[in-house]
Amino acid sequence: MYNDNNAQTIVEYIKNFTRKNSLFMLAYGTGCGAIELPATLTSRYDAERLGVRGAATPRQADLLLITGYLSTKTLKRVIRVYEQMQDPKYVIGFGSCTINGGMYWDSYNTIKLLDKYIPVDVYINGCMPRPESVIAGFKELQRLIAEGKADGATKYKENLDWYRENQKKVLKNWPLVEYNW
Amino acid sequence: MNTILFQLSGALATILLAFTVGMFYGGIRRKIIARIQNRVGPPIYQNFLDVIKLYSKDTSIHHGAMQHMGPVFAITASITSLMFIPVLNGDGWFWFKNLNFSGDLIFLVYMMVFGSLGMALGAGQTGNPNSAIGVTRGLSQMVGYEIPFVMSMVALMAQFHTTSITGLMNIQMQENTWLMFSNPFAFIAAVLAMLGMFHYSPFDIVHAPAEVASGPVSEFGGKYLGLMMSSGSIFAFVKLTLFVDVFMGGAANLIELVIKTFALYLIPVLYGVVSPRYRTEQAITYFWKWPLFFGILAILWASF
Amino acid sequence: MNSLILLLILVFGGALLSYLLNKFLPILRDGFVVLLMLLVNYVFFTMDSATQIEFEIGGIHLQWAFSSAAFLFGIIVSILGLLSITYSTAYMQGKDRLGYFYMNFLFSIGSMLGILMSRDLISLFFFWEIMTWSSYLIVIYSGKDVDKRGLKYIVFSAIGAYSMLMAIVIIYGFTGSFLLTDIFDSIFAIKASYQLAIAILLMIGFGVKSAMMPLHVWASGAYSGSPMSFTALFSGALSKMGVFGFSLVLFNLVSNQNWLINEIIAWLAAITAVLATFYAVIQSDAKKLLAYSSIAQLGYIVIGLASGTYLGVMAGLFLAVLHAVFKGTLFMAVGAVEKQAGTTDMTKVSGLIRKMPWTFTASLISIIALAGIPPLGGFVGKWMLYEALITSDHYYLVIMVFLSSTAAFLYSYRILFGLFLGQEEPEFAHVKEAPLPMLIPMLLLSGISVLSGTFPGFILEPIQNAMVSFGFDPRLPNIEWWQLSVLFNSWGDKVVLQNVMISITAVFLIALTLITWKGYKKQRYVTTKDISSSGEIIQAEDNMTFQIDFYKPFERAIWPLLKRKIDDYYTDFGNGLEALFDLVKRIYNGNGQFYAIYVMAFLALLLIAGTKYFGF
Amino acid sequence: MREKSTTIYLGPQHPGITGNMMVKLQLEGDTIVKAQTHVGYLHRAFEKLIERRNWMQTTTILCRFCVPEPDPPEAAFALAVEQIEGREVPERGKYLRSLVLELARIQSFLLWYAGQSGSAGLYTVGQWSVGDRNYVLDLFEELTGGRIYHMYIWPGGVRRDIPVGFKDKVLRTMDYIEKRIDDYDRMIFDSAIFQKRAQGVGIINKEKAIEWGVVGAPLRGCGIAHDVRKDNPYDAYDKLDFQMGVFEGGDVWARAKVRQFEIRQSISMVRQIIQNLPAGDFLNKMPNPMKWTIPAGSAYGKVESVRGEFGFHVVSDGSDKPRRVHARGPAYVHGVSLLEDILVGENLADVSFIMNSLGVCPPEIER
Amino acid sequence: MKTSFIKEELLFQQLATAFENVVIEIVRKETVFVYASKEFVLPILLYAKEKLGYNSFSHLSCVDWIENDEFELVYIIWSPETKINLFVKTRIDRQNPTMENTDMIWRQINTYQREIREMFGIEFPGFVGEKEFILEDWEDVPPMRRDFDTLEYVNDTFFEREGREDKQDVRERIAKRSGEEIPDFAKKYSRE
Repeated sequence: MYNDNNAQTIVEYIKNFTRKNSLFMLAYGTGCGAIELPATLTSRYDAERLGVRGAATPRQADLLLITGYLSTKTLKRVIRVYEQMQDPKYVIGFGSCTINGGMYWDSYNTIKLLDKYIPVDVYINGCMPRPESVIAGFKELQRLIAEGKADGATKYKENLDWYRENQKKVLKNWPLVEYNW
Repeated sequence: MNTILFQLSGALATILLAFTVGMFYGGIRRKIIARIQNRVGPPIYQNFLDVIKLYSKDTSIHHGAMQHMGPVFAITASITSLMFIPVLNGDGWFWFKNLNFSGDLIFLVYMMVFGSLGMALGAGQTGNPNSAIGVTRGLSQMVGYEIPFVMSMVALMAQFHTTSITGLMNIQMQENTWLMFSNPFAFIAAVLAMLGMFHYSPFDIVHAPAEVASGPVSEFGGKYLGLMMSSGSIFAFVKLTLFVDVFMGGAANLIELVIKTFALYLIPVLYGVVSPRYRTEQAITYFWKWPLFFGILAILWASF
Repeated sequence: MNSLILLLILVFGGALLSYLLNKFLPILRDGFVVLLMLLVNYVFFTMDSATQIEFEIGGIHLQWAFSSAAFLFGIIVSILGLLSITYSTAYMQGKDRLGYFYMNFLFSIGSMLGILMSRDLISLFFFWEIMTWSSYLIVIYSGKDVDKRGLKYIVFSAIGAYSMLMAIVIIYGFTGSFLLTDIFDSIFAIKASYQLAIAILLMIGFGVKSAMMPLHVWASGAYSGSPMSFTALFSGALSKMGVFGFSLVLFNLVSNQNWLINEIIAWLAAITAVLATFYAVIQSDAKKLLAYSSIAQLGYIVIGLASGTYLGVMAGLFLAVLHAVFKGTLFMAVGAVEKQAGTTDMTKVSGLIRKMPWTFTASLISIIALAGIPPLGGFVGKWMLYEALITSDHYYLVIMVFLSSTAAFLYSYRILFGLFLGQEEPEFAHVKEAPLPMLIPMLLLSGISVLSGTFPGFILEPIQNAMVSFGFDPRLPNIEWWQLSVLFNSWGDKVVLQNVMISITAVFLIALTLITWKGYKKQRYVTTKDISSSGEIIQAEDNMTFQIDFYKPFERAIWPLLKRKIDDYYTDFGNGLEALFDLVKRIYNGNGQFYAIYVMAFLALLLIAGTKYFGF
Repeated sequence: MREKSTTIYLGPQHPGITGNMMVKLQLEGDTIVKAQTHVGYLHRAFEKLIERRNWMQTTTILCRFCVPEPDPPEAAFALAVEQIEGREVPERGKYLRSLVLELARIQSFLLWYAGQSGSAGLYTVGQWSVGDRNYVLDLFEELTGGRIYHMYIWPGGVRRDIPVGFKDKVLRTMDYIEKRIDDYDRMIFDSAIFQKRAQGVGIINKEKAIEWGVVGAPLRGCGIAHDVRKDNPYDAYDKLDFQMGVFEGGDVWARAKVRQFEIRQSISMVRQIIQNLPAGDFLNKMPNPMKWTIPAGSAYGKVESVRGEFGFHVVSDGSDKPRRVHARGPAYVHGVSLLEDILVGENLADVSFIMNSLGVCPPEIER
Repeated sequence: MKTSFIKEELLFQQLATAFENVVIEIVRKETVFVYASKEFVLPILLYAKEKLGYNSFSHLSCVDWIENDEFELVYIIWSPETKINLFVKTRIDRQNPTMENTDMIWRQINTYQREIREMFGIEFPGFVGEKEFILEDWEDVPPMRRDFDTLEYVNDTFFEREGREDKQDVRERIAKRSGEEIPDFAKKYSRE
C-alpha cells in the first residue's frame, strides 16, 4: 500500500480507500456477460459487500463493465457513455471476447481488442467469467485503485488522439461531441 | 457574542449528529435489506464511503447555474429544517438547542418542500427528460402524501391548541403520554404519509431506475450527488426527529432519540422491502383513500 | 387644489392627453405616461390622509376621501400602475392603437383610485363602471378571440353591476342616503333578511371582479387575453377592487355576527382556490396558468378576510398586497418571454434561462413567494392564514387551503420549467434578455417580495391601519418596521422571520461557496444536448424536453373533479337558451355606447321598481 | 423539425431495458404515443460465422444465441439436423435432453421472476430468485461443466451421461425451488400493488396475437392453447405428463399467471424424468466430428423455450459446413414489431414491466 | 420411414388442386415443401392461411445459392389443426433481387423483411419499415451474402491481439506474480 515508488499522502490514501470501496457500476449490459452480473450481485456472491453497486446513469458511475463482446454499434454508445462518466473512472473488460475477440475472432461486427478503443484497467478472462472471477476482477481493480495505478482515464485523456483514430477507423459516422477534459 | 458562538457550535454539532445518524441509518437500511434478501450486504458505514468518494471525484459537469445550485437548495432546506426542530426534550443537552423558535409546524411543512422544489429546478435545467418526468412524479406524489400528513398535524394542533413542536412536546411531558396514543388516528395517517415522504418502495416512482433511470438525479454526479446524498441523510433524520418529537414524546437524551427514530425508521424500510412500486396516480389515490380517511377521523377525534 | 381632485384630473386628463400625444407627438408618449404616473404617485403619497371633499350633484350628496383601508389598496394601485406602465412602454413597442391602449390604461388606474376614494355608493358605482368599461376595452384590444373572452367578461361584469345596482337601490330605499358613513350607521336597523339580500347582492357584484367561484369563468380568458402589461395591473390591482369591496361588505355591512355568511364565503373561496389550482396545474399556456393561479390566490385572500379573525384578515390583506407584487412580476415576466421568444405556450418554448437570466431570477423569486416557501413574503402570508384558520377552528378549511397550496407547487414548477428550464433549442437561440424598462419593474417588485419575507413590517403597518378602520384592535408591537420579525398567533405560537432568513441565507451561501470552490478548475459547463440519454446520440428531430401533459398522472388522479368545468355548465346553459344568448350577443357587441345605454335603461327600470316596492 | 412529443431513449444503457437494445419512446405526458425498437447492439453475425464452422463447431455458437436460456437453441438445432440426417436419438438421450431443457426453463423462470418483480420495484424477490437460480446452475455445472453455456445437446443425443448421485441432487434442488417459489408467489401474486400494476396492462387480444405470431406464455395468456411440446412433441415430451397454463386476459397479469403455473409443471416434469429415466445409450454413435457431413436438405426444428417457440431453419448443401442456419427466437416477434405496437397508449412506468412479461431478449433478435 | 402421411397427403391434394404450377413434396413427417415461382408465393400463403387454416407464421428465411446465382426465400407456416410445417420456397434472381411484400398477411413478416433487406440486399417494393435494422452505417456488401468475406473485413477493420513472439510458457511467471505454486502434474503439459 505504501511503498517508495508510489508514496501516497494521507489524503490520497483516504481518497483511494473510499474509491476502492465504493464502486458505482454503470448498468450497461453490453454483451452476454451481463447474465452473470445478477448472479454476482445477488445472494450467493453478493458483490455489494465490496461496495459495488449499480448506478443508473453514467454521470453517477465510476465503473464501466464491458460485459463481453462489443459490436461496433455498441462501441459508439460505450464511448459516449464512457466520456460522460466523471473522473476517476475505471473500465473492466469482461470475458475473452474483449481481450482478443474470443470466439468472435472472425466476426465482422465485433471489435477484437477493447483496449485500443477505450482504456481498460482490468481484464477478466473466461467465456463467460464465473461470478467468482468477476469478484476476483473487482478485487484486482480495488488493488490497483489502492495503489493509485488505475489511471485509465488519465491515459485516455493524454492519448486521446490515438484513441480517436482507432475509434474512427471502426465507426464511420462520427457524431460524438468533443471530449476536452 | 458568547451566546451566538454557543448557538453556532450547537448548530454545527446538530448538523454533524444528523449527518452521522442519517448516514448510518442509510447503511443499516442497506444492511437490513441485504439480510432480508439473503445477502451479507455492505458494511454499515458504506454510505460514508460513497459520499466521501463522490466528493473526491475529480471532475464534475453541470448544465448551468440552476443545476449547480439545486443540491445547495436541497441541503439548505435540510439544514434549516433541522435548525428549527427541537432535537431533544425540554432544554435537552445544552448543545442541541438549535435556533428553534419552538419549531413551528407550518413552517416546517413548508421548509421541507423548499429543498424538493430547489432540487427540482436543478434537475429541470439539466434538460434530461428523465429528470423532468421524475420531478413531475415527485411533485404529484407530494400532493398526495402532504394532505394526510397535514391533516394529522392539524388534528394535533387542534387537540392541544398549540402549533409549535415544543408545545406538543411539553404537553407530552406534562401529561406523561405519547401523542400516538392520545390521537391514534393522527399517528396512523402520519405514518402512512411518512411512507410516501421517504420515497422508499412502494412510493419510489420518483427515481424508479427501471423507468426513468434515476429520475431527477440522472444528471447529477460527483460533488453534486454527494451533496444530495448528505442532504438526504440529514433530511431523513429531520423527518424522523419530527415524528418522534410530535408523536413519541421526544427524547430526553441522544440514545433515546436514536432508539426511537430507528424504530420509526424501520417502518418505511421494512414496508419497502416487500412492496412493488405504485404508479404515480395509484400512489396519489392511495394517499387519498385510507390515510385521508384516518386524517379526517383524527380531526374529528381532536375536535370532539 | 384638493389633492383628490388633483389626482383624478391628473389621471383622467393624462389619459386623454396621452391619446392626443399618440396622435400628434408619439415620441413623447412613453415618457409622458411614465412621468404622469410618477407624478400621480408623488401626489398620492404626499397626500394628507384627512383630505376629503364633499359636494352635491342633482340633490345627491357625494363624498370622496381615502379611508386607511382604501389607502392600502391605493398603494397597490399607484405603485403597480407606475411599474406596469413603465413596463408597457417597452412591452407595447411597435404595436398599433397605442393611444387607445394608454388612454384606457390610465382610465382604469384613475377609476380604481376613484373607487377607493369614493365614500358614497353612487360615485363608487360610477367609477366601478368606468373601470369595467376601460378594462373591457383593453381585454378586446388584441382583437383575437374577442367574441368569447370579451363577451364572457362583459356579461359577468354586467351581472355584477346589476346586482350591485340592485343592492344600492335597496340600501337607498331603507336608509335614504348614499353616503357610506350613513349606511354603516343605519344598516343594522334593517331587517336581517334584507340585510342578507343586500350583502349577497353586493357580494355578487364584488365577487365577479375578484373572480370568486362560480363567477370566475371570465377571468382566465380576460387575464390571458389582454396585453401582459395590463394583466399585471388587472390581476394585481383591478381584481383587488373586488377584495376591497368584500372588506367593506364583510366588516361594515354584514359584521362578524353573521357567521354563516362568513363560513359560506370562506368555503366558496376555498373551493375556488382548490379547483382553480387544479385547473392551473393542467394548463399548458403560461398566461392561462397564471390566470387560474390568480383566481386561486384571490381565493386565499377572501378566505382570510372571511375568517374574520385578526390574523386572518391581516393574512388576507397581506396576501392581497403581496399577490399584486408577485403576480404582477410573473405576468410581466411571462410578457417578457412572449415579447422576446414569441410565445408563452409551454409546450413550445423551453430553455430560456441562459438567454433571459434576470427575467428568470425575477420569476424564481416571485414563484417562491407565490408558493409560500420561506423565507420570502408569501410564506408570511400563508403562515398567518394557516394559523388564523387553525386557531379559529376551521380545520377542514385549512386542509382545503393546504391542498390548494401544495398543488400550487406543481404549477409553480411547471411555469419555471416550461419557460426557462429544459433543453435549449436552436430555434430560441436568438432570444435576448428583456429591455431595461421591462426588467426594472420586475426586479423592483421581486425585491419587495424578498424584503417582505424578512421585514413584513412595512406592509403590515398600513394593513394594521386599515384594520383599525374595520374595527380591529391593533396588536402589532409598537416598533419600527425593520424590527418587526416575530409573528404570533392567538395561541401564542410564533415564527421568527429574521432567524429563518439568516439561517437560510447563511447555509445557502456556505454550501454554495463550498460546492463552487471544490474542484473549481475541473468543473465544466456542458450544453443541454450533452445529457445522458441512455448512451444514445440525440438526433436533431428529438424533442428532449418534457412538455406536453406535464402532470398527466396528477390529472388522472384528480380526474373525477375536473370532468366537467364550470365553463361547460355555462356553455350548456347558453346552448339551451341559444336565442337568448344571441340576443345578449347582439346587445353586447363590443360597442361601449350600447352597453352604456343598456346600463342606463336598467338603472331606470330598477329605480322605478325600487320606488314601487320599497317606497322611496 | 422537432417532434412535438417528448423523446425518451430507453436503452441501450438503461436499468429498465431487458438487455442491450433500445426503445425510442415518444411521450405525451407519461403516455406513449409512439415506440420504436432499435436492435443490433448485440449483432455478432452468428449466422455468418456458422457458415465458416463445421457442424460440430456450430454447437459452441448455438448456446450463445440466447443468453438467459441457452439450451433451447441447441435442442432446436439438433432436432433440425436430426430431421435432415434422419438420425435417431436414444431414449435416454431424449430424456436427458428434456431434463436439461426443463432445468433451463426453471432457471429462466427464476430469472423472469427477478425481471418481472424488479421492473415493478420489488427487488427482494429478484434477489431471492436469482440467488436460488444458482442452485439450478450448479446442477448444470455438475452435468455439463458450464454454468451458463452448456453445449450439452448434440445432434444425436447429449454429450455425456449424468454423474453419480445427480438424480438425488436434482430432486433435492427441485424440492427446495418448489418451496421457494411459494414464497415468491406470496410476495408477488398476493401483493395488491402488483395486481393493480399488472392487471389491464399490456393487453394483447386473441386476434392480435394470431396476426402478430405471438408465441409462448404471452399466447397462452391470451387464452390460446399452443405449446410446441404438446403440438409437435419432441424429445421425451410425448411421454411426460404435463399441462399447458392457459389464462384469459392477455395482460401482464395473465402472462405472469401462465408462468407461475408452468414453473410448477416444469418441476413436476423434472421429477418425472428423473423417475422414469430409461437405461441405455445417451448418444447415437457420432462420426468423426472433423469429417462429419450432413446430406443436402433443409428442415425447421422448433422447441418451446420459456419465452415461446424457438425455431431453427437449417439448410445443408451436403458439405461439412452448414449452408445456412437461421434462428427464429420468440423475441424476434415479441421484441420488435409487436412491442412497437402494444406499447402505444401504455404508461412509461409500464414499459419495462411489459417487456419483461413478453420476455424480450435482444441477443436472439439480432444474433 | 414407416409413419403414414395421411394429413400430409391431404394437404398435398388440397394444394395440388388449388395451384397447378407448383411442385409439392412431402419430405418427412409433418413437413411439406412447396416450390413455387415468386409470383405464386403470395397466393399460396393467402390460400393456406384463409382456406387451410395455416394461420401461424413461423419463419421467413433466405439462403444464398451463389453457385446458381439465386436467392432462395423460404416461408414456413404452421397449422394448429394439422401441426404441419409447410415450407413455401421460391428462388429469385441474385442480380437485382426483388420480392413481393407479404407483410399484410402476417404483420411479423415486417421484421423478417427488414432483416433480409439489410442482410441480403433483397428489396421488397411497397414495404414500409425502417431502413436500418441491425447494422449501423454499413457501406459494404450486405454481409450475409456468401461473397462477403468476413475474415478479410475483420483483418481490414479491426486490430488483432498479437500472439507472443517467443511462444514461451508464461504460466510460471503468472504463478510467481500471483504467489501460487504450479503443481507437478501441471508442469508436464509445459511446452518445453
